[in-house]
Amino acid sequence: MKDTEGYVTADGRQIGGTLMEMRNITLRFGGVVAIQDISFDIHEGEVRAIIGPNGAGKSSMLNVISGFYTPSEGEVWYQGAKRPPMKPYEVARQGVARTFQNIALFEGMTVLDNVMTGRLTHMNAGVVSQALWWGKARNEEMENREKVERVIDFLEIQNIRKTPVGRLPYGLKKRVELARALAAEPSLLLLDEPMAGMNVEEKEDMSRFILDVNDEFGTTICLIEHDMGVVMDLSDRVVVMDYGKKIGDGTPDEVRNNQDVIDAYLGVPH
Amino acid sequence: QELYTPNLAYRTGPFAATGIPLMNGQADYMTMLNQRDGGIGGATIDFEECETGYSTEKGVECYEKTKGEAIVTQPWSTGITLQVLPKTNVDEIPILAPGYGFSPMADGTVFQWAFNMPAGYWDGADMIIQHLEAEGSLEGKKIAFLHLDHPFGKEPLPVMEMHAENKGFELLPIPVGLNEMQNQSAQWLQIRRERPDYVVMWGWGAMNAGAITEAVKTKFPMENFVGVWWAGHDADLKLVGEDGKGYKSISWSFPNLDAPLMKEIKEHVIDAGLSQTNEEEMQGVFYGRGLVMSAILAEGIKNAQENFGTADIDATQLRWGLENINLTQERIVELGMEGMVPPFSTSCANHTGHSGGWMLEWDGAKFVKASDLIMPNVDAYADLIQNAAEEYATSNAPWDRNEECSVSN
Amino acid sequence: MLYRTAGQFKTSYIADQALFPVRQDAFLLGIILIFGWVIFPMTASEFTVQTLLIPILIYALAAMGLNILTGFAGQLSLGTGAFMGVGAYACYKIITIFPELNPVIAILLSGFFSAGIGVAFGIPSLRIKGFYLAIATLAAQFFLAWLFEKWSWLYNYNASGAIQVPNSEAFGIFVMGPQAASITEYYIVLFVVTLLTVLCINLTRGNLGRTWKATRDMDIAAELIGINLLKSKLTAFAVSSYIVGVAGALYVFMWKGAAEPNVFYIQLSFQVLFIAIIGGLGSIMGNYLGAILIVGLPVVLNVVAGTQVFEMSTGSAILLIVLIAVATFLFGVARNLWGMGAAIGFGAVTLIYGYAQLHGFRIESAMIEHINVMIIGALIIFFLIIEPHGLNQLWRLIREKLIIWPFPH
Amino acid sequence: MLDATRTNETLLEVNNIEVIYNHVILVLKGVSLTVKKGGITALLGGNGAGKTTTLKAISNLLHSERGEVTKGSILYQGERVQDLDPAALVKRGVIQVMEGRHCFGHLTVEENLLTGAYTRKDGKAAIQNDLELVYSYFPRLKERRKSQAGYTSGGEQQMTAIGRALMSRPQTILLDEPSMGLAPQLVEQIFEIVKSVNENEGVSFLLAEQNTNVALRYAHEGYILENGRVVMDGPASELRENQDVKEFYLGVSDEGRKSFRNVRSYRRRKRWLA
Amino acid sequence: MLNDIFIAPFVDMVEAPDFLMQVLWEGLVSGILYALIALGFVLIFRSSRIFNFAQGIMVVFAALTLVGLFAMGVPAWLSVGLTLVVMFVLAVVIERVVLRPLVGQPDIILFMATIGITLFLIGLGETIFGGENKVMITEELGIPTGDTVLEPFGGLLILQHLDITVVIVATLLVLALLAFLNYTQMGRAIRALGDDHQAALSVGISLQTIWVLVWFIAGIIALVTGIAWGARAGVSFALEVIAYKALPVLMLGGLESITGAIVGGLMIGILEKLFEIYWGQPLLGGNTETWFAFVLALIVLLFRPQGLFGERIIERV
Ligand SMILES: Nc1ncnc2c1ncn2[C@@H]1O[C@H](COP(=O)(O)OP(=O)(O)OP(=O)(O)O)[C@@H](O)[C@H]1O
Ligand SMILES: Nc1ncnc2c1ncn2[C@@H]1O[C@H](COP(=O)(O)OP(=O)(O)OP(=O)(O)O)[C@@H](O)[C@H]1O
Ligand SMILES: [Mg+2]
Ligand SMILES: [Mg+2]
Repeated sequence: MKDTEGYVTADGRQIGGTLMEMRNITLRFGGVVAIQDISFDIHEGEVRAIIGPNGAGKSSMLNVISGFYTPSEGEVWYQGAKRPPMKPYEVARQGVARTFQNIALFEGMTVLDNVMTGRLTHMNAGVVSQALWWGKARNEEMENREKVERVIDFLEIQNIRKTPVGRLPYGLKKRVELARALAAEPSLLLLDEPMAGMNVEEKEDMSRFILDVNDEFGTTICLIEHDMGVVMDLSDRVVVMDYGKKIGDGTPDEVRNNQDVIDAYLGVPH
Repeated sequence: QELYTPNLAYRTGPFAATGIPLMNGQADYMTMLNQRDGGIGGATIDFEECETGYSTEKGVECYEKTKGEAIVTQPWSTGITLQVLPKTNVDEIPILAPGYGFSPMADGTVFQWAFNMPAGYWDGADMIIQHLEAEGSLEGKKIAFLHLDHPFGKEPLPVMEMHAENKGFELLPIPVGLNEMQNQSAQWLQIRRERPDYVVMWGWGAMNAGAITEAVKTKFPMENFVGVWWAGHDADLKLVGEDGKGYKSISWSFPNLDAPLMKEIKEHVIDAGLSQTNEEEMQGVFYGRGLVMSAILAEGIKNAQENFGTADIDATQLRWGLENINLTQERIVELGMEGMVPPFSTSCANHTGHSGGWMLEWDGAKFVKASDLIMPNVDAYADLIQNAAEEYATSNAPWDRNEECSVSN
Repeated sequence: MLYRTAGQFKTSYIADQALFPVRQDAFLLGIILIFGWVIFPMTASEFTVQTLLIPILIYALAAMGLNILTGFAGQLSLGTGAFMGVGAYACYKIITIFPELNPVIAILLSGFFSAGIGVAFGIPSLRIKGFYLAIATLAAQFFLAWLFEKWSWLYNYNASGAIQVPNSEAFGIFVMGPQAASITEYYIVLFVVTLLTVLCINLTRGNLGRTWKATRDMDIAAELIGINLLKSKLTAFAVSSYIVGVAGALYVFMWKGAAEPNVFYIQLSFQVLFIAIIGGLGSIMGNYLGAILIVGLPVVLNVVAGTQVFEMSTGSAILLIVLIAVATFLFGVARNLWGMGAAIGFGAVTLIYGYAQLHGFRIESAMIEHINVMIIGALIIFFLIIEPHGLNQLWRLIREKLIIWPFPH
Repeated sequence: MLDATRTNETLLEVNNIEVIYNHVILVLKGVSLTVKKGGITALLGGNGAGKTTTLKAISNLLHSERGEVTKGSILYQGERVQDLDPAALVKRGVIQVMEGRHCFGHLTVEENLLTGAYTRKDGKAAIQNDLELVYSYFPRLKERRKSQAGYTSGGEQQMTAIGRALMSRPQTILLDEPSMGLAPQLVEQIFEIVKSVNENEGVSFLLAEQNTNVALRYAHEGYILENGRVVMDGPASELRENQDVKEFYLGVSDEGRKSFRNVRSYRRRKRWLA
Repeated sequence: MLNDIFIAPFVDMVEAPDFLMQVLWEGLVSGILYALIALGFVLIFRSSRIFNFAQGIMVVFAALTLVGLFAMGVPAWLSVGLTLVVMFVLAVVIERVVLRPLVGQPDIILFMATIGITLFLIGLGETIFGGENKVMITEELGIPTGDTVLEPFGGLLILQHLDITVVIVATLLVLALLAFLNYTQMGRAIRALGDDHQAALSVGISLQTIWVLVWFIAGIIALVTGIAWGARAGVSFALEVIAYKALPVLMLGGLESITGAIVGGLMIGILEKLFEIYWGQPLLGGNTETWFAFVLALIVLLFRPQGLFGERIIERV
């Protein structure tokens, strides 16, 4: 790995070494090149943002990281090792959790159950034990339930615990999705437009949660967001993409003043 | 007084087409008795139908529903018969399955509650082979056995196989799946490829019409095509009309339109508006057969009433009645059914009667008798019957037999 | 305020995770259990046990098995009938090979065979989804049904191709076969069904249940959060087929007493699917409600249609009152759904039917059957419309209303 | 071209409606609002306030979600439209762009746009014209015209959905969260398009938005919904100046814009409805 | 054994080419008939994602109505017209009573509802027409019934005129449908509807009109199918089971594709016949037609999960 050194952020937080590195990733769908030869890295403990116009390939990049797409070319390095081609669920088991741009909750289940699914990677009682509701299954259920309740408290969704998610308004769904991802106690958390469709107040709440997660659990966060206020305030470093190419990478200030970025995305300086 | 003799009918489902005329014939005969004579021996007959749609499941349901008061059960399909057979042995109700059911039921010592007179499938198979043999030795010939892939269709196989071995012909069973009844081109292609000398058909419901049309299409010589009695339904042949000329079906019944019975039926039932049948159907083989079936049951009831001196007989008494049917030629004439059924008799050991039958032939518009009475050669497969019955009894142990009855009486 | 939940607090997650967080539900369940285990067996007639209680339980169990697969894991299956068949044939082989084995154990063992076959046919589910997956299960359905016909080893080379339940003893009484008392069979069925229901409830509320539901709701997301889809789907196929197989074994060995291959045709699959859907996909209790409706209703309709008011027993009188209540309810709903016109039409039909009943107008059995088929078809549509999520959801809504009652919201 | 200026004529009037989902979930508890002809009316409010529900109630799309309007009335140009089917409403010139895009995934982008013209009877040429117009608004769509909509990015889908609505030559567009998931300059762009469509074609808009900031900049009138009730309404300019609106919806306090980094360090004021 | 599987059948084929041709022809004709039923399915599926199980019974119902009307003394061609009216009324009623209240429900619920329709129509049909087998009024409709005997390779090949007619009519019908779906505004609306009910509603596509139309077209197809099958095998409720055959055809061809229905139908018709004659009957005891189509479809699906011509399944997050 090239750069395992950490760095210190503007507001004085210590960031760790490289957690994940994308090397020369290219992704094609038939004729469409969604990602073209992009490299960047994510350090342990930082908040990394990916921005860019619509259709730039941001979500696709997240999908590559979480193993949903296999890159046509390029390598993914994770925790110091090259990641072999693997199934998405194996990636998840390595501690990568995510939320989705178009909410992907399990609509038929309650909030509690949805969040509990986040713990699946940590539970392994056998079928018989579960069928009898005895021994390991029961204990495991209770232990994990407690962890989940902590996440639920943390995200302030106690009162909707037993509501089927299908009935929830959009913003709350996003929060439940975050809860599900958090319940997995990931080392890398991927957020695809966590604040889309929220008003300022809700964005504030969401920001608070993201920062708290980052602070309290030291979770590394990689997020995509279109609200520049949020991106600039929250992130430590920003990657900018346009038409599948990387056009900028650096601290919010650097990016903000990058002429390419202004032309392609921001329009006016923010 | 009323005697409850429910009929597990099927006027719905894929076999309805063949079921309806039979059910009508059966019902009309009983209605006629009720109208003309006030029933049998003073007791009216409650011939209620319970609809099964030929489904075994519904059949069992009907059996359970009716068995409380019924003095007889008429299950009306080989599947249902097989299913209720062990139950009747416990519930002690006679099963009357004229011309269908399980052939070993002939052995009354084992199947004390089951009856399938006047002839069983093994009789039928034997009669058909006799008929074919009469046209020339079967040695080295090939007979295709086109059958419904269902217990009913497989029923005659043991006798067919026995004959194949003894007479040196090649037997080629060709099954027709329940879902393929209307689409038999594969079967008929096979027949075309194998070029059998004869096709013997054990078909039912929509299968017969399918087979007959296919036979016409592939230009199979109709005179070499013979069916069991259930494959001789006028409507099926009407589909092809003239082209079906020469097709044959063995039968233990015949619609003698001139018989006095037909006039009585017309007068007391049809004209009185008590029947669901129509003019055309009435002339068919199946309607006539329905009449015969009920006549047999009525005969059994009458026997029991006379023997036990009461009109209000119970199931056990009816069994005696059915075991002592003696339908002589005189009696047949007396019933006004001349030429409609061959004479036969039953005993406690012989529950089938082995009446024999006529070969009917389609003349382009209707079935006509094409042979004298053919009698089955029961001795040839008496052992088969006995063994099969024994085997059944052992695998269903404990099985109550009729200990008082021995094969000789 | 029948369903007042106020004042019931949970102080631990264990308590919250209990089967019935609301006390009234537990109470209700108690009542149902008492009815099932004590009151029904004491009061029901043989007919009721045979045509209502036993089949309802068995069908509910089969539907529950299907529900695990389709309702919980989201994999549509149209092969239930064949998997029931695998269970039944496996049980038959086990019982004939080891006649000494306790029949209940044999039944529980036979499920493992269907589970194995189920898993085999479930493998394509990883690639094939939705209706396309139904094809895989249909392939199982048709292929297995064909195998039941062709592989004579399965039915011990019986001539008829049917399997027959032998009389077997356990604990000194006959527990299966024609000699077994209905009530014994009922208790065995009830025991097995209760046992499997409890296991199912546990499975579906635990980790595995969540895995299934996640797979059902959004398989891509499920995989991305760490669920191994293959494992999730195959466990669902295994558990589901196990239950379905046991239901199949019960179906033949505790209820029908014999079975031909065509019993396990696709019609059976649909029947079970109806129950699961009408009852409510993704619920356990719904299967019982669905079975009561789909299995019970035709029987009840038949009984009512066959009974004239003047010769009515108290039992049918109660039935009639219940039916009137149901009709009133349906009338109300119809008005909501399709407007007054439809409701009046509906009412008129009901009245005519009732009038016909009163005047002893007896409809032909076939007509009753036709009308029954129509009514069932209409009811399926009707229930789907008033509550697409099934009777279970309907019950839940009623319950939710009761909880907040008497406040409207 | 219609008169570009906004009139005082009432186009759409919603009177005190109540909406219940699934027979038990009461979502709107008496919402009233009016949309002026030729105006842009914004419907603001937090998550679950009932904005979408209100729009769906107007366009009669509630039915397929098992929701129903149980009280109140909805008048469009003085005509009661509650019991019409959605298609009839489109014929009268009211079209909704649904939240979450709802493109026809298997149709190409262009086919998607063309379905928008389904109710039109004015001939191929006119439709072709409008297609070009839409492409001129959204050049990106022109590039992707032959791709299946299901595979386009979120933003592209949003453009497709709006373009599709424009294709029906509507009189009124109900726009549900047009800015969601769009890049900032695209948000501006879309609102500019809304504005120009409004001014040039005289189309009235009722838009539900979370992005209060932009919405109030472009709207003439605004309603703020909370918990199924209208808690505040008035001209957009007034709302923009309102203290509460500033704090809760615009994210500015007296000290100017707050940083999202500091969210943890300040406390909120009490809401209207707790 | 290997010889039986891999060599003997082909030797048979070569030795009796006329017979092989007959097998292929029979396969072709039944394939066309399967395809006709599948067409009705496809149309409805496309417009509503409804897996219309009732297509089979609609075939029976249409044929019964036609025959029933004729039996009442209505002239043959007028009966056809009246039957079309009946099918139209049926479409309207189904739309009004069943589909409209179920808009937006999950696929499987609508699938179930069509099974409900199936049961209802079976009951209704039997109540009205009775369960007896009926004869299709083939001659009265002027459909040729004779046959032509060819003698290729010195063998025998029998071609029924009826079958030839069916092949021609089916081809025309398919071409007409393809044109309708691809070149009309309505066709596009039908496809849009299949993707997203809500969105379709929101752009003013009237579900009611389209559904009635589509079900009516399915009704017309059902009538054509009914006449064709009825002329071959008589009209009875047993025909309903042939609808099952349309299922693998659909899966194989792809649920949304007209072309798929045709290709799938022909493939299944021909291959199942070949398999049955050359492998099934000699080696497996026959009757393999009950499952062959399904297993074939399953194998194809393993390689192409959306069927040969189905729309690509969109998987995105
Ligand atoms: N599975 C796929 N098949 C074909 N094309 C795809 C696929 N996934 C993405 N694309 C294409 O790749 C491009 C990038 O899409 P992506 O969803 O990554 O954009 P994005 O940056 O997330 O945009 P937005 O901000 O609008 O969400 C788009 O043009 C999209 O059409
Ligand atoms: N189909 C439904 N069934 C039950 N409840 C629903 C349904 N749709 C919406 N709701 C409920 O109605 C309320 C209002 O939802 P609505 O979607 O109208 O809010 P909104 O203001 O549009 O929110 P957002 O900004 O998140 O889109 C929410 O509490 C939601 O849970
Ligand atoms: Mg994206
Ligand atoms: Mg909304």
